Amino acid sequence: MSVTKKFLYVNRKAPYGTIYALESLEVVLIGAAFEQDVSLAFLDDGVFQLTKGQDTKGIGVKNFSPTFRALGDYEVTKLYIEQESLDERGLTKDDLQEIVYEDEDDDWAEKPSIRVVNRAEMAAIMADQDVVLSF
Amino acid sequence: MSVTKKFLYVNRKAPYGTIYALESLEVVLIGAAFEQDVSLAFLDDGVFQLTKGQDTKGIGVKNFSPTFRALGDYEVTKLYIEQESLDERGLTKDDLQEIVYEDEDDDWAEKPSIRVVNRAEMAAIMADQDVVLSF
Amino acid sequence: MKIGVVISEGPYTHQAADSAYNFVKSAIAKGHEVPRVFFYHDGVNVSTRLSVPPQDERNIQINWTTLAKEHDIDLVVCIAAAQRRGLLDENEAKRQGKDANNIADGFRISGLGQLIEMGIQTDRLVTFGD
Amino acid sequence: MKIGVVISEGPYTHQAADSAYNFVKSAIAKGHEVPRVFFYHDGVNVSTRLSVPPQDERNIQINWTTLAKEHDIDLVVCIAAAQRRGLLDENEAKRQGKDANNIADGFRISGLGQLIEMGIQTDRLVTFGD
Amino acid sequence: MSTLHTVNKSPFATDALLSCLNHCSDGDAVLMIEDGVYGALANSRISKAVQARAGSVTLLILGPDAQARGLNSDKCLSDVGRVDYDGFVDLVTQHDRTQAWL
Amino acid sequence: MSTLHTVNKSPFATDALLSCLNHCSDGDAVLMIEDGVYGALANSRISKAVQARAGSVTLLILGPDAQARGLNSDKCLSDVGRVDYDGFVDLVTQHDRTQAWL
Repeated sequence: MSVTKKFLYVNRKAPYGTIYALESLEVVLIGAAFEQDVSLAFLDDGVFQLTKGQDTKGIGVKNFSPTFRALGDYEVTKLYIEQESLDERGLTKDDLQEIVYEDEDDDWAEKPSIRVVNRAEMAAIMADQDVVLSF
Repeated sequence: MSVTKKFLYVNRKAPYGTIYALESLEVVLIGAAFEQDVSLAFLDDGVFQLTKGQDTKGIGVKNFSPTFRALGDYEVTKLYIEQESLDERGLTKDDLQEIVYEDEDDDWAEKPSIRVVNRAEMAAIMADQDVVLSF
Repeated sequence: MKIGVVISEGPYTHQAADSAYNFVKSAIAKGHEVPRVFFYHDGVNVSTRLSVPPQDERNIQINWTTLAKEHDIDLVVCIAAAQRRGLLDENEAKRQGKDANNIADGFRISGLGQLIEMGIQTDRLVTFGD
Repeated sequence: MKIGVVISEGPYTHQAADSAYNFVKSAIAKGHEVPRVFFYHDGVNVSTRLSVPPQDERNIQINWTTLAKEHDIDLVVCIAAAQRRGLLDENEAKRQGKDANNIADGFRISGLGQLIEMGIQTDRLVTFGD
Repeated sequence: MSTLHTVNKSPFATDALLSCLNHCSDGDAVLMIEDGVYGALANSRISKAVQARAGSVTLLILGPDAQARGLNSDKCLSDVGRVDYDGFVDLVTQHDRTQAWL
Repeated sequence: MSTLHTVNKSPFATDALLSCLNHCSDGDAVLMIEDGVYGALANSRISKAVQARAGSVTLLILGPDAQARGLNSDKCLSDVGRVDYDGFVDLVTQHDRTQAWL
């Protein structure tokens, strides 16, 4: 029996102050091998995980933000970011790093993995899952 | 050299969900032996530590709220509670347990340890300390 | 139903491991199956056998070990999270050249794949964390 | 000046132990004295010698042990908090009938009185926590 | 298809409950556990935001957690129900998925 | 006599920064560290509350923590200064006490 379930990883916490963002990413990378239908949600402080220009040399902690750009290679291509969460933090999509994947169904065209959605859309995405893992 | 310092224990967290309230109380009890000038501040969710009627049988965790009533025996007699924090939570002083001490300078008269103060008074208390320990 | 459980915070510090314990006991008493509990983040700290809580407090590790034995629950401790935080079984200690180990009876160390597998194979997944 | 430091959260999970490390290095480099660092709450977990962080990450326990040796810092782990969480030195393990211990070189287990004493004897006290 | 949401943080300390209420769908249930039970307090800073969802979402607190914190029914919004651990289990099985707001 | 306050939590996630700003005294300094540095963001939900204290309280963020999070100066309120760990140490010694808002 081969089951494909919809997995949603919900990211609501900022990076570096706590380990949740990093350990969430570790689950996503391992989980990719299971060939499920994977989505990532970034809302509230979770949107801070994707900001560009992160440089952790001054705090002695590993910078894991480049790893998000590798997600496409693992066929993790749906990163939903909530517009209202950006707005409340004075951020725009331009403050986020660019993350792309190559679409094998479209002659390997490069497409954006980051999909900015509004709150109602985010709620609908959450309501459409089989398994929700929260970090 | 005998130094007496003003120690303030700042309690801003609710009991049971996390251990901070209990482990704060453990410091206060040990600290009492050092004969410093001790005050406790309860603000924000810290006011929940002092509510009456706590009964933890249903969650299998130890109820430590009676320990607050023993503080007077350790000569810890200044428990400052912030009025605004109570208001925001729909609480009044009547929702808190009664905590008293016997005043040795006043013929062992029983006096209340709980002193409800407003935010400005709380700020002034904080600004008047030598050592502030936060929980 | 098959219910999978994730515990992602440490014992005593957060209530997560206590809440999960009460939940799992009720689920089993009501006839559901809890095939696996997965310990992640600081949740891995539940598995240490070196904990010595005060005598008038519950012993969270022993509670879990006992419940797991009675009801055949697979207690899985995430290896990556455990290594960072200093939780090792005998094999891991040898492999890492460490002179001691601290994982309690009834817990086993394994990979994050066990979490995903639990999500696939159970009907519901409930997370207790911070 | 004499600066006392409290660390009240666990390593890797929270940044507290890293921030405190950077702060103490700067304080010492600027000529101040840090006579003691007190580990409380989950901060006691910093003291385990069984931690195996990924090779490309910092080793928080070794950082502290090294800094303490270089600058004669008294690293005190609260005994009550440590017992709950399964951190034991050789003596404690014997006393509690445990078959292993896990406290690293450079850390010592002692009572909460050491925290109060640090508050009395230092000019400033800085807390890193959750 | 509906979701059981769990919230375990005090709504006065963190944004978890408000974010949950902003994202749950009509017909969902929100169960407040651990320090989350304070979300049921009447006449509080956040009680209006909680009540505003009472019509479309089932609001509940875990009784044993409320009792531990001295939260009697007379302190709580009448819109918020109370379940024990058995009720918690039933909620999990009655909804299609559980989402924790940590 | 003045106090150095430290805040290490995101002001969007917890109430620590707002409570600190509500309790600090004129002449105090508030140093935002770790996830607290997000309190310096301009045009955010909380930036007005931060700016309102800028006249009476010295507002600062820890530079290395801001840099780790990609928080460049052009994203931040001009009322908020920046120090490194050496500056953090100086702030501790220049004020009579340090209070952590955890």
